[in-house]
Amino acid sequence: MESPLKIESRMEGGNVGVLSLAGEIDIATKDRVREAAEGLIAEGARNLLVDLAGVEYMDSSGLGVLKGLRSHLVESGGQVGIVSPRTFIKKLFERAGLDQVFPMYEELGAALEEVGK
Amino acid sequence: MESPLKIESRMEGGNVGVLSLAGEIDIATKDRVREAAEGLIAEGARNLLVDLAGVEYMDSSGLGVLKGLRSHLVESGGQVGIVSPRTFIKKLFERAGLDQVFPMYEELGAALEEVGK
Amino acid sequence: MSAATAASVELRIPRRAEFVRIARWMTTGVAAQLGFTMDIVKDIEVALGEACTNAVEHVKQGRKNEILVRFTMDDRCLAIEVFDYGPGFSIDGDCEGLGLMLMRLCMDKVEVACDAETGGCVRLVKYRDGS
Amino acid sequence: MSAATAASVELRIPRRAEFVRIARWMTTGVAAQLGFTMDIVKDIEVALGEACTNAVEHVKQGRKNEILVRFTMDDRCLAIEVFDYGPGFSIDGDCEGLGLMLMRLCMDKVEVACDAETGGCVRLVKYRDGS
Ligand SMILES: Nc1ncnc2c1ncn2[C@@H]1O[C@H](COP(=O)(O)OP(=O)(O)O)[C@@H](O)[C@H]1O
Ligand SMILES: Nc1ncnc2c1ncn2[C@@H]1O[C@H](COP(=O)(O)OP(=O)(O)O)[C@@H](O)[C@H]1O
Repeated sequence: MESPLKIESRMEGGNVGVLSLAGEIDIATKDRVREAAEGLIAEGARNLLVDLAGVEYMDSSGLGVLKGLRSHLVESGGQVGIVSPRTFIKKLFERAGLDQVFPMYEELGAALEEVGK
Repeated sequence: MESPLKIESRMEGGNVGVLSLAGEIDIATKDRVREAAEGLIAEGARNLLVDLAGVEYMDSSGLGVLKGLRSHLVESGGQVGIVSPRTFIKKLFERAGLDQVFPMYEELGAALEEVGK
Repeated sequence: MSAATAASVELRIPRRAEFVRIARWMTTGVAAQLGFTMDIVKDIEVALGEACTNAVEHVKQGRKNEILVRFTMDDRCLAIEVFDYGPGFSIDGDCEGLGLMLMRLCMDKVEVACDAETGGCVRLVKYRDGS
Repeated sequence: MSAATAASVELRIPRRAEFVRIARWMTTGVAAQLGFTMDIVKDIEVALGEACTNAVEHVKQGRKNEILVRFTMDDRCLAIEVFDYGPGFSIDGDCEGLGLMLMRLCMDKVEVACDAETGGCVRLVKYRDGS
């Protein structure tokens, strides 16, 4: 079965977890996003970068997971950064009033430089 | 509304009508194919080349129209040639036992050379 | 679809997370067919997704374990009703979360109703002139 | 979709040419979701398209002016029933045309039935192991 969501996760520079997502984040796939992120946090990630370049659909289910992860990381001085969101996803964050809450990056290189500091 | 079928028609070299189709040929769009072809025949086309390069879907509705046009043209020594069919469309012609009935061409240039003779 | 003819299409899916996607898929097909721009098709998809997600998340028991989605289209608008066969709910400012907020931002009109047979119903309307 | 759970999805469309496309669209979504290869998804789409096309072409009057498409899926197969609310028909070798022939070539099993309430019914089955 072609899965509606592909997830790649890896650590960068010791404490940055990078989650690259492609496909659809909705009620059926959101738990896999949360679990992959929690895996990275368990491996020592204090910051998360979520690369949404390949994400064609997301709704409040996805936003909810990202908000939960952010609350958790912010407590210990970390953050969840959003990388390469498509126009549609940017609009979703704006509509939800979350575009100022999550740092947004145009591309992963710049995000890693900023967050890895 | 984005139409499910785009049709371009033109005459080449006096008596060859070329129909370039893109999208879906089904029960809802087949009459437009027939009408466009009849327009070319009215303009003097004795042979038709139907370019299916952009056609993603076709079923017995489309085959029926092509068969009807072919019967008509064959009477006066003409033909209906099928150009650039995708694998899926080739299989459809084979399954319907029509792959030997309609001349098939890989690309339009070769088809025009052959038919325009 | 000729502009003057009204028509309705109905879809029934199990009230389960993995079927919400099927309803969204269907919705983009219907909306695209009506000629909405891709941006608006996406908005309609999000609104429908939120309504179905709520049905899956908030209805624990219902008369039927399914969701009925009814699309009604005429030359004026596309209306989508999502019936969840659950206990129903009402909207008041206090309990409105992200889901209903997004529905409202994505659609021209959002109404919530409830009846004994079909349970909670969210009605989502988009006008075809883009207003 | 977990392999062990059976589920059914239903779609109702007006019995009109321009809605056959919506039913095909839906079908590709359901079939792709079940993990059929793209070639097989296309075959299933063609078979369903032929069945709906016949309902539009051959049913002039019916109990309802709609087509009901029911998808039933389990770990073994996808079965699609197309009910047309028309007079019904039977298959005998003589009257079989291109439509039924393509359905047979595209699917693993094709059955025709008929009942007073739902009219003619074509049942299309595709096994999930690719057999
Ligand atoms: N289909 C439904 N059945 C029962 N209650 C619902 C339904 N949809 C929404 N609700 C109620 O309305 C509230 C607000 O919904 P929503 O704005 O989508 O936010 P969320 O689902 O994130 O809580 C929900 O928390 C729930 O109590
Ligand atoms: N849904 C239907 N209702 C009534 N008759 C039908 C239906 N589907 C098929 N038939 C009958 O079966 C015949 C064979 O159908 P088919 O193989 O699809 O070929 P075609 O539709 O091209 O004639 C049709 O000509 C028609 O008489």
